[in-house]
Amino acid sequence: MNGVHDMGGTHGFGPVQREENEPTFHADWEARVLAMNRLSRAHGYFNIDEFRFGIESMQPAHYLRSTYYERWLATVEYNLIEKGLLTSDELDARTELLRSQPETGLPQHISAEPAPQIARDTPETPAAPLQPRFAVGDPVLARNVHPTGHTRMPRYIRGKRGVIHLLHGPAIFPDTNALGLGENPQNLYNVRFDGRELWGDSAEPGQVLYIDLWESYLEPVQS
Amino acid sequence: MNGVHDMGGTHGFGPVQREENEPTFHADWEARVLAMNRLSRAHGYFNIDEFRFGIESMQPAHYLRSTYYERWLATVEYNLIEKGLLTSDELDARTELLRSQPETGLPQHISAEPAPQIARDTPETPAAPLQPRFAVGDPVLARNVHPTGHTRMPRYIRGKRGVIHLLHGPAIFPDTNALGLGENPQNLYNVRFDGRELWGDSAEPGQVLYIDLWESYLEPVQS
Amino acid sequence: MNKYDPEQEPYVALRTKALESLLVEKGLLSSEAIDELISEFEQDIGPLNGARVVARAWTDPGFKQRLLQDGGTAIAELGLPGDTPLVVIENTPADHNMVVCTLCSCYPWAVLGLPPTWYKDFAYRSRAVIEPRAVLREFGLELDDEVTVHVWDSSSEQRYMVLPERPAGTDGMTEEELARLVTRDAMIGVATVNSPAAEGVAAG
Amino acid sequence: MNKYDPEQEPYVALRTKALESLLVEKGLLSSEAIDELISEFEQDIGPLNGARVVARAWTDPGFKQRLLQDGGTAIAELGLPGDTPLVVIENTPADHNMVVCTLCSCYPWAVLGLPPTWYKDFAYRSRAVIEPRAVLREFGLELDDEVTVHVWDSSSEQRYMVLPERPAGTDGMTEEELARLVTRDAMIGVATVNSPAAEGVAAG
Repeated sequence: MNGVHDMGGTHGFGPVQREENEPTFHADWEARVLAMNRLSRAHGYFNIDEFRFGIESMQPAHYLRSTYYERWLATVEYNLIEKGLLTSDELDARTELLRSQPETGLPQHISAEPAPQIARDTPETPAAPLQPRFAVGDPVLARNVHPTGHTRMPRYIRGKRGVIHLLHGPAIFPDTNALGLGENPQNLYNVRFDGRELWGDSAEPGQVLYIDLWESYLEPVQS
Repeated sequence: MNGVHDMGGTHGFGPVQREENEPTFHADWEARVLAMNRLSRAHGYFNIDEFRFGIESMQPAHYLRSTYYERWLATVEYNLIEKGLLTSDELDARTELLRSQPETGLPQHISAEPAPQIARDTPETPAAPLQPRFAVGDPVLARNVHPTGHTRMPRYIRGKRGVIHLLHGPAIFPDTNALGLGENPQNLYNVRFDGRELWGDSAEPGQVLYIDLWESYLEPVQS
Repeated sequence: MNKYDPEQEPYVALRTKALESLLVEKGLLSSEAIDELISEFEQDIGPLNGARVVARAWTDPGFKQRLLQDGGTAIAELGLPGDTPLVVIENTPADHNMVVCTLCSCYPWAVLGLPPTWYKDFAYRSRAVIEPRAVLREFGLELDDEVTVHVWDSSSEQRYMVLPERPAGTDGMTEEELARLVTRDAMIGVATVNSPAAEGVAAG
Repeated sequence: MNKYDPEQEPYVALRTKALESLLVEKGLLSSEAIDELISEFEQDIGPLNGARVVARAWTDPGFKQRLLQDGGTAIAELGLPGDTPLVVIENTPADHNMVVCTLCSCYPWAVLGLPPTWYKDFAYRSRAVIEPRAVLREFGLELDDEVTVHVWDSSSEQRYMVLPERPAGTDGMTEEELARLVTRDAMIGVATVNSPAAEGVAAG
């Protein structure tokens, strides 16, 4: 979707603000949100593309005023509710309970659970090789499309010409995987774009951009 | 600038929400903000392009969570302060005074003032004819540029091919007029774009888009 | 998300009053001029002006031609501000026009008054240029696939107004009666002008 | 604007606790697993892993070649998770690389740990692809006009890490000493690795 999350090339966010000696987490709840997300994904409650689409589906003003882990909390809630694992009412009620009775502890550990490998960010399944449509060095056009669902092709790339830089091989297709429409692996490429192709006369001198694009995002062009 | 105000083609704002029997204003302050803006412009305190750029310069999250007249209030403040007609401290202090002493009335009318024609939205000055670079029917390319200042060429048009539909004649150039760099009139054109040129396969059937673009936004192309 | 929020009013109302207080104190504006302008916007300016323009165009072919040629000059004939650059675009059975301003909220105030909130809202501004038919459907206007949708994004000081189609069943009506049929939404291009009541159609 | 706001904490902290409470109660997750994962992220995962990779590449040409060829497999030699698709890109005097994720905040966690807030913030995400030199200047890195800036927008599950240039004055240093010079920012590509203290340079 053409959302506010698609920030490449947007102006108005000011300078990059760094924090000296930044801690790993700024509050305990951030760490727990991170862990609940990782564990939920490891258990298969939702996949990474659903996770991302949940953030993109936030109201734009909400997205922009939220911190990073607030967005994570929003999408973990959204996806667990979408999957029927909990309800919005349950969550509201439990929040209210904890507010009115702050001494309430967490429930006892009820079920044993598997311990999947969690501290990584890999695709859920490996995909079998697929015949690539493009070869390294091929000129390509990033398609000018504007899907309303999830996509990993940002707007600033669309309609622009680039060159295949790397062939990564098959990868789960996020556009369908985010919507419960299957993994549909496609070949994934790294595509190189000249800065002037992207930004015209506004480009800084000597810039090259690389981005990973799925095969169906691309069209062949005459070199 | 590539700001959140440049909304054409963005997803995620939901359905259009209409209000039955909507009043002209929802609160008195809205009417007063509108009038203060119109009068300030009629008096030449700031021009319409500065007014718009003041809104565009709002923090993106602030822009998105503000109502229409809150954005107007923000830019009227911004511009009057920029022009040195009042200071942020004065305004804060007066706001605080009115908060702590709600019975405080407005000051007496001090100066007589001219009564310019205000209820209209015309350029500040007429411009002398200029030799047009393009004629009706000429194919043109909207330049792929990304100015950080004010511009009236939205992103969804840039890099796209259209056809000159109307020649409006000379008009103040907003990009410089918004920055205090002069009116620099240029010929203004209405340019027609096919929906598929703009949105590719995502375009609805049978859509044509028209937009007013200044001469320097355009490049000639082979038909 | 950018809806009117009454809880925000106290602060902005206070801030607005502080601004006016300072501007008056400095002799930059007068409260009387503010009052006058508001009353002008509340009483004199509104879609009835546009409706009169439309009704005149439906009944006077010469006026219609002048209106489509140069809207600003033509509306001056009706006593409306003629120095407003105005382009009037005509709907036909094959061509539907609608107006938006994606960058802010440019709107033909001289003929339509102040814009409705939905026109200024993010949903309309973002969607009208990428999915006009979907937007029109939400307004209850389902266009045949054969109809071309012409979207006008108001990016300059030129203003755009739609001349809607004259509905069936209005042959015997006066200009004044016709003007009463014409809605603001029809002149923005998100609606058509309805025929008068069914008996009127049968009689027409 | 998306900075940490302590006033928001009470609600989100409460909400997070409510979520965990429900997930544990339903047997979907355990608090112990949450604790373990947090401790892993706080203690075992961090930029020191990446620094070890860089130092090895600087001192072992064969490893460097394997690293640039297939980062994921190469880092497994150092006991790091080898199933992470990792592309390592090498800075040279003529080519500077930097990594961003414009759509969210993809980051090579396996080698660099959790990303700093600025990497996830809107300013970096929006600007790195359109004005990388301006961004690098804010980080204190002024590149000659002749240097090409290669920006990597991480849009897939492939992860990108920069192999910085080995600084002058480090000829006699051990792999462990070298690793201590390598910063997280240098492996994102918003900094270079500094030479050790001036006397070191003179001696080197």
